[in-house]
Amino acid sequence: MADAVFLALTVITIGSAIAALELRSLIYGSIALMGTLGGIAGFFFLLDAPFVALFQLAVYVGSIAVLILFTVMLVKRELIFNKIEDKRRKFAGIGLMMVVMVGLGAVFLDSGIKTITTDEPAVDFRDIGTDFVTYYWPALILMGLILAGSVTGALVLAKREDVENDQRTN
Amino acid sequence: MSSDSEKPVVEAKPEEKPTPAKPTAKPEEKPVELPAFEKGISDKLVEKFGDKVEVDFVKDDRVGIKTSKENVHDVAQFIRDDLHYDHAESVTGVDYPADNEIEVVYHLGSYTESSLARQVLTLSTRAPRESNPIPGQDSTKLPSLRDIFYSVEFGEREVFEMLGVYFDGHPDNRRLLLPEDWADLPPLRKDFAIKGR
Amino acid sequence: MTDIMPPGLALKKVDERIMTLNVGPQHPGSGHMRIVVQIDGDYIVACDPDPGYVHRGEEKMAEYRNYITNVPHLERPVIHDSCNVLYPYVLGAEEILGIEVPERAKYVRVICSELNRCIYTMYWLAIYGIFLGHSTMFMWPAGDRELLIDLMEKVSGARVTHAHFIPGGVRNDLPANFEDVCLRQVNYFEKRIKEYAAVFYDNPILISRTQDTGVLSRENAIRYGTTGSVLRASGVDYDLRVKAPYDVYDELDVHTNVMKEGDSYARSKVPWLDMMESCNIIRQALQKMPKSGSVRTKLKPNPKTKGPATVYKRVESGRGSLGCYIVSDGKTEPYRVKMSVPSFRNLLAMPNLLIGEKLGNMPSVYWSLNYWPVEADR
Amino acid sequence: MGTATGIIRALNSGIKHLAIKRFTLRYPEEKLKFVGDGYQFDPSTGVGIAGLKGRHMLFHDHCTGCQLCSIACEGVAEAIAMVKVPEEQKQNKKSIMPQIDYGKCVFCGLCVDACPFYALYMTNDYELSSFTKEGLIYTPAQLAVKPYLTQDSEIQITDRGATHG
Amino acid sequence: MTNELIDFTLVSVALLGIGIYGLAVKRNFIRMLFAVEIIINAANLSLVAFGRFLPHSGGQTLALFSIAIAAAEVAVGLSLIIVAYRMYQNVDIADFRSLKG
Amino acid sequence: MLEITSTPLILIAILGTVGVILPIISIARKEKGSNSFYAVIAFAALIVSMAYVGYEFINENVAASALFSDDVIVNDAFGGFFAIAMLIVALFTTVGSFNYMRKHNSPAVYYSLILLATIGMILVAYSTDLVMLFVAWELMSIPTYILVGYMKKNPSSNEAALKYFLFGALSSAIIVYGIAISYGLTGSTNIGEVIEGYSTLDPSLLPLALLSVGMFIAGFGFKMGLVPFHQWLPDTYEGAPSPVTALLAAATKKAGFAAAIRIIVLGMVALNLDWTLALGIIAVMTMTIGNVAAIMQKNLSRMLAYSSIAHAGYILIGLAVAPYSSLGLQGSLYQIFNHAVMKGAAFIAIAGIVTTLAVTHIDKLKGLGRRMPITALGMVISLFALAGVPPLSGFWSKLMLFGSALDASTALWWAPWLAIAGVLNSALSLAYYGWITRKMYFEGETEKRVSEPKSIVAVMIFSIIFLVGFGVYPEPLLKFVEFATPVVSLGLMP
Amino acid sequence: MSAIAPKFKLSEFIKSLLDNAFWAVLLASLIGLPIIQIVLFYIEMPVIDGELLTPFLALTWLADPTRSLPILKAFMATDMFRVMAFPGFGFAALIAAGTIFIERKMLAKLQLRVGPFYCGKIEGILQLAGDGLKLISKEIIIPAKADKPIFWAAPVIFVATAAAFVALIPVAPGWVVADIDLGLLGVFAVIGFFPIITILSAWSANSKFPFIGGIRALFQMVSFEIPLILSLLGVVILTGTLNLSEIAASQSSFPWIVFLPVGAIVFFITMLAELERIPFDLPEAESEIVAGWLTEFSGMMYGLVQLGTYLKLYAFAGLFVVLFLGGWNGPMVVPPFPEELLVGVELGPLTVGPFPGLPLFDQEMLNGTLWFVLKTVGVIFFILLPRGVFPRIRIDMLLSLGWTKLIGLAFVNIFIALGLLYAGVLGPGGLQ
Amino acid sequence: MFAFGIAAMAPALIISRMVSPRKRSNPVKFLPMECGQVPSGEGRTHFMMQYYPYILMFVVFDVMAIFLYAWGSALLELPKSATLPMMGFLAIMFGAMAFALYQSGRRRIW
Repeated sequence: MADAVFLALTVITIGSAIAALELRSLIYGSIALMGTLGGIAGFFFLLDAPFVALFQLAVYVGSIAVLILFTVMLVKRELIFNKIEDKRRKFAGIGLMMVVMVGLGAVFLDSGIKTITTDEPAVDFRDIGTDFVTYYWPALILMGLILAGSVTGALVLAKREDVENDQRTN
Repeated sequence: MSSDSEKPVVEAKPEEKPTPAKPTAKPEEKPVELPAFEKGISDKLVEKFGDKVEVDFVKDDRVGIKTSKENVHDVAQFIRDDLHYDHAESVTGVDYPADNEIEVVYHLGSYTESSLARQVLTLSTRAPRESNPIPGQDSTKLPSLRDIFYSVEFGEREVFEMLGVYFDGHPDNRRLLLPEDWADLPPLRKDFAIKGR
Repeated sequence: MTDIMPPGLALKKVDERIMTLNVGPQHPGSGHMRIVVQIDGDYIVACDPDPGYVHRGEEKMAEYRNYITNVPHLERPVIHDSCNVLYPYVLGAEEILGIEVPERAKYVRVICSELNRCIYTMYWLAIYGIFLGHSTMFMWPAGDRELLIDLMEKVSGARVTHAHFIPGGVRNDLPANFEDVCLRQVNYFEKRIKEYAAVFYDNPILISRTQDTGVLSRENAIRYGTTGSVLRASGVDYDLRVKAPYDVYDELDVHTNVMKEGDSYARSKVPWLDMMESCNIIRQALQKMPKSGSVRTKLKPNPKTKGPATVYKRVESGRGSLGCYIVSDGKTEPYRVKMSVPSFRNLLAMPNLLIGEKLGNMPSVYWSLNYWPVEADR
Repeated sequence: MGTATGIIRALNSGIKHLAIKRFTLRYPEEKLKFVGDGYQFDPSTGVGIAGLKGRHMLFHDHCTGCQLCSIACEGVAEAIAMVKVPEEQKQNKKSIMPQIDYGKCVFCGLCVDACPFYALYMTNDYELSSFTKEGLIYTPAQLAVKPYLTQDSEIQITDRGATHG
Repeated sequence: MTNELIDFTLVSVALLGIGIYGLAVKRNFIRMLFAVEIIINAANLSLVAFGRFLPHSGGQTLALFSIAIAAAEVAVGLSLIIVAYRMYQNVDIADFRSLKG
Repeated sequence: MLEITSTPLILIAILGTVGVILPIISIARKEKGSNSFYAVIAFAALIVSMAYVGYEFINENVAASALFSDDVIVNDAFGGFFAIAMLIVALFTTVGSFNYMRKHNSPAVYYSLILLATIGMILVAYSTDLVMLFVAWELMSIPTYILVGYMKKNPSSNEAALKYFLFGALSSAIIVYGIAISYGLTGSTNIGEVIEGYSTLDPSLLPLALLSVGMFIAGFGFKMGLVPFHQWLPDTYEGAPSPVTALLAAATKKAGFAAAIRIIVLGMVALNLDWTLALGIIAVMTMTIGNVAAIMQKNLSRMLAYSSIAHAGYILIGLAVAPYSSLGLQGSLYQIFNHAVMKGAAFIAIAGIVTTLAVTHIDKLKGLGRRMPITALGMVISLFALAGVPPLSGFWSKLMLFGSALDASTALWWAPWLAIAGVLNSALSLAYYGWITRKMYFEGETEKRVSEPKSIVAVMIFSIIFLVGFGVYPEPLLKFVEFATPVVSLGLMP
Repeated sequence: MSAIAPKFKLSEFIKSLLDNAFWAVLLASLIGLPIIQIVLFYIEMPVIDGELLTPFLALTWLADPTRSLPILKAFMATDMFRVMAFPGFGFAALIAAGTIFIERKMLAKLQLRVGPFYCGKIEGILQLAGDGLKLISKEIIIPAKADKPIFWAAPVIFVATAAAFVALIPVAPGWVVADIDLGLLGVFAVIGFFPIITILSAWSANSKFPFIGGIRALFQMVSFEIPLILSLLGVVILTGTLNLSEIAASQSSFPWIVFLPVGAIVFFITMLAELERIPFDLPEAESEIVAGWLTEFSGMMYGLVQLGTYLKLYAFAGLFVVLFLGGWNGPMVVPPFPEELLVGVELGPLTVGPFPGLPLFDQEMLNGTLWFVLKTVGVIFFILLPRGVFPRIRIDMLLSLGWTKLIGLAFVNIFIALGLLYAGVLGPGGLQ
Repeated sequence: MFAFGIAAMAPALIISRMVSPRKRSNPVKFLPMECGQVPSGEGRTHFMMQYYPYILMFVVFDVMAIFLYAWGSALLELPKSATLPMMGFLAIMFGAMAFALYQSGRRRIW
């Protein structure tokens, strides 16, 4: 059963990843990106990491995708559908992709992890919480600093400063 | 007023007709005891402007002033600044095809002066009337009082569309009530007739 | 002709952030008018009211009818306030026709006028409630309004378009036992509207939502020539019933409600206070009214005038001072009738108040101006 | 904590109203009772008599065909037309009587005021709806019929609120 | 677990390839952001997959950190896009030509 | 368990607190506060942190280098060394921004972001766990994305930020991938355990291990500006505000080297044979391409950007030969320290020039030596130090680097070529440095002197003293570097 | 009689009915029957009374009521039943329908009017069915230039997401569709989908008012998600689990609202906002933006969105009950199953039974369901009540309320929970 | 359940589509809602920039909130000292939140 689910997830994930990049409309691209992210969450479920999976759903799909959608909607309609690319670059890109995929795939397939399976029980999600505040706690503090820095910086970036001479003065 | 049998005469000599019409229209031979306060107001105006203004009537709580279109701006200025009338209650246009004129009447009131709270000052002025009006292009024009009484803004717009009087100096002389595709005469003119009446 | 008209409702050029929104005429929150608002995000940067969707040319029609048959027409602009909207015309016509009004008729007029003021204000309040998303405040006033409509129906025989005032008095006398019924229902009505405080006027959400929105300063209120509750909410103590009493208002003790703030909340609260004041006036009038006597001077169906005259009469309606300017040329029909309606006067404040407001404040500011589109269009 | 008390007051008021009687008039089942028999006019004193301005009632034996009602209506709604009636009345030489189009009538009652012969008055009948425009036109014969009405509901004010009892 | 580690890693590699393709080909900034997100997700997938097969909780922890950091990054990146959009009315990076390079 | 008084934690506490509180202070002051107020606070925080680091060194509370602990961070001399270097650059940036950011609206956030980025860079050097390293890496990156795009009305700043952001995000994604693989192979994220894991690696997994090395090189290489990954760098350096460029060039790049030394050189020493050659090739390519491209530039920032690419190549020599020559890492660290000061000073000088004269084109620098004598002098000194002209500090580090390459020639047949390439490139670089000098001092008419910003002058004087002083008397710095240099153990070599 | 239905012809009506019937029969025979056969052959049948259930046996048993009970019971043990009927979709839809009726009648009572009255004789109880029929028979109008795939899919996905939310709510011990270990996080993940659906459907309509409404809905839901998440942390701290069933079970002695009233209040307010109910119904503020993001929906699409909304309402109310009001816990009021039914009942001369398979539901389950429904209805009452007494709030006030006051209170709640835990009042060694 | 929701609701739409009348005669009927006016301008350009900071903050603080769950669910098994790092984390986030709320409160700059 897991294999069927795995295959379905693979198709969804990779297909929607390609769609995210190739669909003409950026909105559909964003939706496809959500599909990719959701597919990854499905993989996390298969990997017995429900906490990460739900975190992925809540954070990636629930908030990052919303932010991306919102920004995409900001963009003018004609730009959403606009697509500038030349053929040569595209073929080069496909070549690069093939090289990466085949090369890395060959490396992975050649190496010893091909045979690795496990029967051990999965990690309890509470261990993650424990790790957070015991072993990794300086990283948690730094994480806080990252979030703080990014939100303050992003706000300062996004705000307008030319508003005083705008039409709002009546 | 006069009957409408003289219409061709009106067309012939529009200049002379109005000037004799005005004194005849308002006889003031009966000096019944006029209310004192209202008389004071009209006296102040006459004192300031002399024969540029003409006192139409003086009744309880009502003073009527007539003036020509050249002076209406100054008179309104005086009324606002020295007589302390601070707002216009309405702007009315009345069409007088017989005189070939359109009268515009401003009813002015005051909120700030408590003694004037009962009073309404009627300031009227007249603009020449054209039988085939092209609003904004013909000579049916009056100076706008919007810079003196802000509250006349919509009233003047209404008079503009309903009677075709263009107000010079009005910032926003657009239609207000009529539909955008209205292509008939201004409807409150007397020669715009309701069907069947 | 249209092509050489100054540009119609062409809007100014706007930049990309700004969206033009047609609020109305088919909009739950517009009434019979269109407000073209330009919004920048959540802020209104320009506002252009476009009335006229219910313009019927009442003034033009009045030029074709005699002084009596104008009565059913000229009460139409505000059918909820039909006595008050007819009142100045009737006063003016009486002066032109030279008729005296019996004393009892004046009291009946005052009672009808105050009842109509409450009826109108309740309707207004109901709409205000639904504009703010308060459905209960729609249903309660709409229901309690029935109490007064019932009274008016007993008096005049019609629920809304009473056609009750007529040059020379009122059409008919009060029905028997009316005083008791009126007193009972008005007392209950006053008790009811006092209950609105808990869910509406003292509701913290409503207060925080309407306070400090659409603030109309005292100077601007005078400058824009606003009237009625809008004016009184901005701190100007001006009520024609007190300042320039007509009929028998000078014999009654009328108290004017004035608030200083000039915001939407004050504008919405003043009519509510006025309703309580109306209840007082009705009780006084019922007490002082002559118990019997004629209510109507006899008049021909097509009366003759005394001669050319101009009359300008004002009364205090549910929305403010309502004037009627009648030019008579001596014929049986008026030469020109002009109604100076409070809604039209208050409309001028709207674009000035809405600029800079949030889009969410638009309904509350708009409706707090006591604007009645049908009346403004006439 | 003005906000909290205000919110609690509002909720309390709302819950209290769950116990108050409904004000609704269930219209087809119950109908409002009106004052008197309808609006009438006394031409001798020139004052009307209070009553509902509903559908008209025409007294054929009083109507003289003088057209005063029609003239009065001309300025208002043009709802009244004078039509020929087959019957012969001695006071009505021309045998014309008013026919009223309720599609146009505004129920102002000025026609009643205009009638000097006590021939017209208005009844309490207000249920005039019809599927056709023709059904709204009432001939003199129809106007002569006195409507049968059962209207008995009145506003009652009790401790638990007002109702249409 | 019926699936083997290699399956997940291959999916991850495929996603990595797609992401690199997107970065190389697309010139729309938002699309490039999509590509980067896809790469980050590929990395997370391989992290969790490795973590599952060890088994060890460190992989999931790092994946959590990585997702959180991606959130912060996206917030910053989209702010930058908004600034750029205000300036150029465009999101196409090929049209940003103020720097020669 | 980690001691609460260990240096990195104290640094986090000081800088992080100030960094978080600065914006809040700006709220309290209704954002009316001037630029300098916040700059002074940030300056004080940096000085205090530096004093604390120095105090720990003097008290010898610092462990010997490259101690891999059981915790995510370790208080060792290697980290301390980098902390001092980063703090110096951060001080340069803070002081240099004094005038540069004067007209900007939100100075508080600017300085707060500089402090946060500084924490990130320092913690990269201190961390002994891949997770911690990654988080610190991001803490370094994300504020710098914002800082680069901070001049919102300047299109080039924004464009620079967009490019930097894309490549930065890509690099962090690749780093995560590398971490994933190495974590999968070794079963842990702690670098100490990673070393053990690699030394006992199943041979069948070796390709994967190399893949992870490649991923790391690529990931860190993006930040270091190594050659195949350097496209973003000139654009970003040109577009970014000059003080931020100083921070980028002198500090974040060094943080990349710190991470590379921790992970690649020390962590994956067991795989040394496979990555040294790669690093060597990249080093030669980087310095050659950097220098050649720099010659062709007309824009001062851009030229220095390419020069900084070239310097990444020099530093990489030390890393490439590190397993075989103890001088290698020493030289790298020495060069890193010098380069931090030199590049920092050079970019701050540019910031001074931009704020006063608003030019960056080289042709317009004519007569700068007379118009802004101190800035020009500082600039020239740092440029010559960059080139490695003898009496200056840069000379010794380069000498050590090339020496290490020669030293390793017994084990690596290609190592001397590195030294030769380095010397040739230094000569090449002297050409364009000399050209700038000529423009500044020997061309142009007599221009009047303009007033130089005092903050810039302070930085210049400090850097002149530093470069000349340690050039003449390099002994203390050498000792410090020697103390800080981790020892690469070759015991696990096959 | 043109007034009623302009061009109504009985023959055409019958013809259309026949057409539909024909298509239904055709589809059933072409698709339905093969599906039934495939299902019968390939799905494993339960073993009942030692006999493998075959279609034939099942059909024979249907004729015997005593033997059909085991089939029913077996069916009730399947996932299909859970998803479709009891804790899942059917149950939720039933409660949603009840909610709509209660809302209308209660609001009418509060506003001194009657409410739905004529449809269904008794106080208009069939009004909802009438509305549903009306909606299903109305034309679906899709605006020109709308993004049709998204526009069509949005209502369906909205309902489906709401259904997914319903699936996480435990109704009685063991009676939950998806009993995942991290149920609470699952709730957050599901909630996160609603803003996306909203904004996408609003965008796809290509109209101004829906777009403004959609953006408002996005801001509102997104802003209140954080206080919502934070307000529930107190419960998680005290119980140490994210499984909703375990959380419900942990409140056997007293509900958490006793200790965490602040969190409960915050959660209640955020719930109102997430549900877009008055006073937080800004996305549908009809006096400002016509009907918000629902403006362009017509016919059954609108009906689906409403269904989804009420499913969501039920789910949130259920979540509140599970987290703060003790879920299914309550005194045992359901009488025990009459024993004599198990052995057979003597009805005068003849003996009926014994009925194998009885009881269908055990006593705990019935009791739990009863209490759960009672509490849920109570919560729904309090969700509906503000509609009668509050006006609509404004978007900036809403956002600042969510971001300042509610988040602050949520943190207060967290610290209360921590304090209770560390003071030893609750947690290990404490009361529970 | 999600799938069942889709499976159950799609037929409702299909049935509705089959039952309901369809008249395509009037192009005005298919115009987007614009209060009776002919639509002008683009329907999708509106962008409430004033509240953008909230959505930006959401992305960041959502992460914070769910991080707290990782800690809160394991809290019963943790030593009391383990709360301190979380408090440090929260303190940093509070600082950022204060700044962000202040910025988002100043509507005029968005």
